[in-house]
Amino acid sequence: MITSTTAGLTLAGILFTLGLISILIRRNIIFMLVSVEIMLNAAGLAFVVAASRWGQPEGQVMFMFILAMAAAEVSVGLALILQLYHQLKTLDSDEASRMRG
Amino acid sequence: MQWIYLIPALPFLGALILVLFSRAIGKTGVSLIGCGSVGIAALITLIAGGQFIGGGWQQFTLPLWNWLSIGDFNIGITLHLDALSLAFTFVITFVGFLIHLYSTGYMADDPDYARFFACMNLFVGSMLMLVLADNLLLLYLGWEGVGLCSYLLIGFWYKDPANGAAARKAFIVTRVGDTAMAIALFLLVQHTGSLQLSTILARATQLWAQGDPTVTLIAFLLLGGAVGKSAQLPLQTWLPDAMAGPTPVSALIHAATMVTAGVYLIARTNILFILAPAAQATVAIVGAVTLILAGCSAFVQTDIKRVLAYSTISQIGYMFLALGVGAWSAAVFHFITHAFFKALLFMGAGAVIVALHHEQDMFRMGGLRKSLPGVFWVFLTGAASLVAIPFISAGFYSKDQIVWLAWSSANGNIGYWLVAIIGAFITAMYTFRMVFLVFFGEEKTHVHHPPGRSMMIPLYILAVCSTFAGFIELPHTLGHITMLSDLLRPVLPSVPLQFESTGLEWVSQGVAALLSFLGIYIIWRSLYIPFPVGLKEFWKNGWGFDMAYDRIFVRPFVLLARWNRRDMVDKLYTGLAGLTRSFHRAMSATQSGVLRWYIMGIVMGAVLILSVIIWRQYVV
Amino acid sequence: MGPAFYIAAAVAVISTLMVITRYNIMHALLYLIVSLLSIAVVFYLYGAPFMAALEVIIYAGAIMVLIIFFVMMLNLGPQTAGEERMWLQPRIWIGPSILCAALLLELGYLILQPAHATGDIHVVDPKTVGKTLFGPYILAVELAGMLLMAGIVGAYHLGRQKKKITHRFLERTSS
Amino acid sequence: MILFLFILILVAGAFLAWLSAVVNKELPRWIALLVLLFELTIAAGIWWQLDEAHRWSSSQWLYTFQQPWMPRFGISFSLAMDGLSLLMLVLTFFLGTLSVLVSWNEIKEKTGFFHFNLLFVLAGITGVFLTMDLFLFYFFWEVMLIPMYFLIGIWGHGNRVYAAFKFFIFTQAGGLLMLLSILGLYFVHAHNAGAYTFSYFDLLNTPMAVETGRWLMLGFLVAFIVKLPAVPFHTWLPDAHTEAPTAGSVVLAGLLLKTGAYGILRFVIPLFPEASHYFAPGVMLIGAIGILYGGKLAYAQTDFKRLVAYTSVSHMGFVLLGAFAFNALAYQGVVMQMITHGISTGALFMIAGSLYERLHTRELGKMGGLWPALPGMGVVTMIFVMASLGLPGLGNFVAEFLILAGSWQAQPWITALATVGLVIATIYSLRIMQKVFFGTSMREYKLPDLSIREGLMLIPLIAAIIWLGLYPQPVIDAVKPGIPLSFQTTTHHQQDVVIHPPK
Repeated sequence: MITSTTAGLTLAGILFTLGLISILIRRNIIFMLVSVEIMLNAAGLAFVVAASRWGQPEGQVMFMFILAMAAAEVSVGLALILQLYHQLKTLDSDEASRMRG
Repeated sequence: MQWIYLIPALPFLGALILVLFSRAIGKTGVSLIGCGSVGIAALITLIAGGQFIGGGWQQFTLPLWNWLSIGDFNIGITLHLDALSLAFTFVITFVGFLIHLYSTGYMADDPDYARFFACMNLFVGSMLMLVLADNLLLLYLGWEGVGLCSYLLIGFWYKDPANGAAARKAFIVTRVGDTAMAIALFLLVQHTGSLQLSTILARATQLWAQGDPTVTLIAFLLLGGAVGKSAQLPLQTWLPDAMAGPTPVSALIHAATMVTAGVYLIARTNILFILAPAAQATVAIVGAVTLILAGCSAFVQTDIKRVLAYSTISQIGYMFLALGVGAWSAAVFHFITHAFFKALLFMGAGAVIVALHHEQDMFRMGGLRKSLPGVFWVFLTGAASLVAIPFISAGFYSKDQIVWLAWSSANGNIGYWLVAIIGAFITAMYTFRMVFLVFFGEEKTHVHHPPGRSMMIPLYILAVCSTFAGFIELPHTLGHITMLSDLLRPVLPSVPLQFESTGLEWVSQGVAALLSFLGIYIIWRSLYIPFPVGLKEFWKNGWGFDMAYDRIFVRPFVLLARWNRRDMVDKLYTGLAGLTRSFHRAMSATQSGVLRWYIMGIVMGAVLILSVIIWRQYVV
Repeated sequence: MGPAFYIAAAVAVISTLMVITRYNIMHALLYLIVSLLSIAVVFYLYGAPFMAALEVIIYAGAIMVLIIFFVMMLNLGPQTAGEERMWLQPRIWIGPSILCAALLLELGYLILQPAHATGDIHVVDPKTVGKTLFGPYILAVELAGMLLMAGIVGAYHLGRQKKKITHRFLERTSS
Repeated sequence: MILFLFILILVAGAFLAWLSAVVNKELPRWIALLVLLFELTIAAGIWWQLDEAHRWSSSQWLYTFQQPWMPRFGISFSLAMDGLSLLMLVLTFFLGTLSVLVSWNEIKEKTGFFHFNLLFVLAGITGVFLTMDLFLFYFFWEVMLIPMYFLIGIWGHGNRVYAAFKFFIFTQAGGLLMLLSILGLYFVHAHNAGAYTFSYFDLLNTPMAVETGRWLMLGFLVAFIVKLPAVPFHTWLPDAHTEAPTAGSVVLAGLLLKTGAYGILRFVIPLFPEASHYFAPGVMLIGAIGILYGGKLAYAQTDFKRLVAYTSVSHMGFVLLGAFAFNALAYQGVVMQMITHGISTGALFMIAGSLYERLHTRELGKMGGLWPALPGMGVVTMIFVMASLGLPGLGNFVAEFLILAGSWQAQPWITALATVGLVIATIYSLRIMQKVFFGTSMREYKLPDLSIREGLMLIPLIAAIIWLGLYPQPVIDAVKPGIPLSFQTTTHHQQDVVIHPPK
């Protein structure tokens, strides 16, 4: 059952899960951003594996879009973190929460 | 005869004028209209009665207008005059007029003079409607109308909450009986398709055999209405409390007229009761039991008006006994004489009460024979009639007819006779206990203002009536005059007798008279009969009926009402709203702003969805 | 799959594990670069050399460097690592880890269904990718361009150091 | 066309009243009063000439009006009037006129918007009573809801917003169930008869499965029962009545509740005869329970308006009892009850409003001994209290008697239960008199007795209630042609009045 496709997808799944765990357990915003990067990368991996499974270019195209998005996201995200850090003097995401349900 | 509609219309008109223009016409005007309307009605009744009897009419029906007409169900505002309603109309207007006249003196100082006469006039009008009604629905209108007036007049002095309570009690208790009567009306509509008395009575004999369950049920329900209005067992409790009203009210409503409406109802629907022997026997038993119970209670009262109230219950018990044994005209006869002498007694008591500045306790009276001789003599006449002193009192003739027929009629038996005789004995005791307490002995309270002329004239007239009214119907043993029963024959069937014996009738009358005298003698010897105190208290409180009803009905109802004031059903909806709100709170609690919880939610959702997919696609 | 894949995969997983367990953010970022590089190898093995190159250049090269510079700019010292250590208690991470493990299990179960049995690797050369990208997906490319533009503008706007921009509400709480 | 004008004039009057407030704050009152008096005159005029109208109109319908509205869906602007609708219209305009009068001094703010809402509610009610298209019916049903919500929510007393919401949610929930049923009926009819139509006349004899009919009927029934209201859906009523301004209470008690009763008579029973018969005993039982439960709760209340509100629950139980007895007596009784209850309860609410104006309280515990100060109002109150306990000679008695006599023939035991309600009615009604007018007063009141305006309001009501009690025949005759044929099953013998000649 372990074919190249399933192996690649499994790897993507593992990486994705690891990213997920990280984002769940971290309070530092930078770490959360990094975790998002891990997860995005894992998703990209899944696309690439799928592209190679079908021999179609769409998967890789999608990876490129993810890449572009990740770049934009990181730049905006880092700017936001910078602001946050300037205002709160901390990187704790829970500190940033002003909502009380 | 076409203008008999004026008989009820005049009092109604009087009431309307008194309500609307009482300020404009002044006190004299109020007296004039209040008494005048009833007086003219009495006059018209006399003329109409003369024409009716002289013209040999059996009945006269006057349709005024159509009340309800739905398909085949027609009810008109229609007046119906026959011998029975004529007798009642006469008593109502005549005694009513005298009591109105008396009231002008009795109520002279009351600030609500006009309201009093308005209610009294309304009462007379409703009562006349009751007895002149051609159908049961119109009768019911009068029936409830008199109930309303009774309520208004018992609670006339509204400032005291006790009076209000007594008034409400009277209305509500009679209303319980009325409800039974209403159901009887529904049954009659269902089975005969009509409420017109002549139609019902004509159709009843075709529809039902003797003892048919339906007609028995109807008769029982009508009896329920009758016992409510006539203060018979088990709905008698309201009448003693009703004495909270002004004395003329007690005389008119709670002695002479309204409380006998039950008698009228049963006499009017006699055919139904004849068809239902069980119900008729119950009427007799109710009457018999009531007359003894009320007599005992009357014996131990201290309030003069309460004595008379229990006495009234007891006397109506006699009438019910008469109805129960089928002595229809005897009941009507006793109604007439009772109306005279009991109104007389009440108004005499009222004169005493006013003279003593609203003192009602008999033990604080005494020795009034000298200071109020006129009142004493008329009161004595009334008492004699109530006790049925032989030959010279009207009560003798009417009561002894009942006593005798309780035994000799086809439905009667010696047991009824015994009860009636014992009742006569008790009557003598309590009546003369009252007379002796009030008029003999030492004077305990000083007389303030002796009654004026307007109060005394009606008393004299009634004294004459309660002496001589008995001569319209004399027993076999004494001349055998049957004016009243002849008049009533077309309406009320004559009594079927199980035996006829002049000798035994003599014995019956003799025993009754002897027992009466014996009772007077005993009470003359000693005013205090050594009964156990507990028994006296028990009797005084009306055999515990009030307490029992209070425990069984009133308190649970009030408790239930108080307990559920906020309406439990609403809890259902507020509960639903509360549930929604708490759900909403739970949901908004998740909107906490803690980012990781949101992600956690996403993950949980993902796990859940994937589980479902796996479950649906691969496992099952 | 050949051993190259397994080695690369193992490196990727281990280095990612290291990323998520490090207290020091610099270390974590360096491990992440390792992870990204190993994934670039995996890309290559899956017949996507161009993607592998992009992974190295853009991800490991540009994005990571950006973050590293950022961290350096903020000058996060040892106290940040200490905070991390304090925050990363087992009672914090054990629940999410179990949950994510469950998710992984389910994913794995779905991936390993027999329906996916065929597994040859088809090489898709960059030319095809380029043709597709500027063929049917031209609109998406434009959109991606706009997204990047927005990113640049946004980053510039947000990252600008204004004189006194503290919100009065925050000011009060901090003082 | 005249039917359309009834609604149009009200709507136009509503907008005019709103706009005229800009000119003068008193102007809206006069506009509303004139509009309603005009409509009342027309409606009463039609009633007056009813015999003539019936002569040249062979069916039960006096007037009809039909315009296609959305023909694609089978929706038309279809109005029709028979005796029942006519009586309801007369009642609507009568009580509407009085509710303008009653708020003459009470409403001082936003008079324009108030009268706009009042007239709009009345327009909605008029529409409900006239419309013969189920879609249009639902439309008007909702139209009367929203202005009422404003009337309670803006001009009400203390807890008004809560009351307004409760009122809105209850009736809206019921209304949505009715909408479901209307749509259900629409599609069932389309399926079985092949035509998409909302027309009442077309839907009348829709063939449908027994089960379907029962479910659809329940949807209608719930909406009407909530509005009526019957136990256990009555809890919105006390709150709404208590918090509403006097005019709002009058319109609510006098008219809005009647739309529920009207709906049952007009839609539930004719549309679903089989289901109605099937559910009749249960519904009658609910009615009887409502009579007793409402009465008991009325007795327990300490707030005058709340007490009167619960008496409405009790009295509307009679409507439910009578409507499902399926005979002419009960049907006539139900119509009578609708009218007389509107009059008597409306009057009691007006009295409560007048007392509130004088004493600034509705608590019965704070009243007492008012008779010397307010004898005129005492007499008036006495009359309506007696009406509410069903004293013969007043309209309510005729209604209750007919209902009970009719329902006795259908369900004796349930009717016997309901008859006990007469005793409870006595208990709570007398309590009103005792608590308000009798007893001793806590302080010496120097209060003005009935003003001319109040006299103008109350005297017509007294006249009406006595007239209906002694000569209800015009009402009965007006309703008669509309009674379903299956109801007229009284098979009793003809009777005649005989004047016996002298011997």
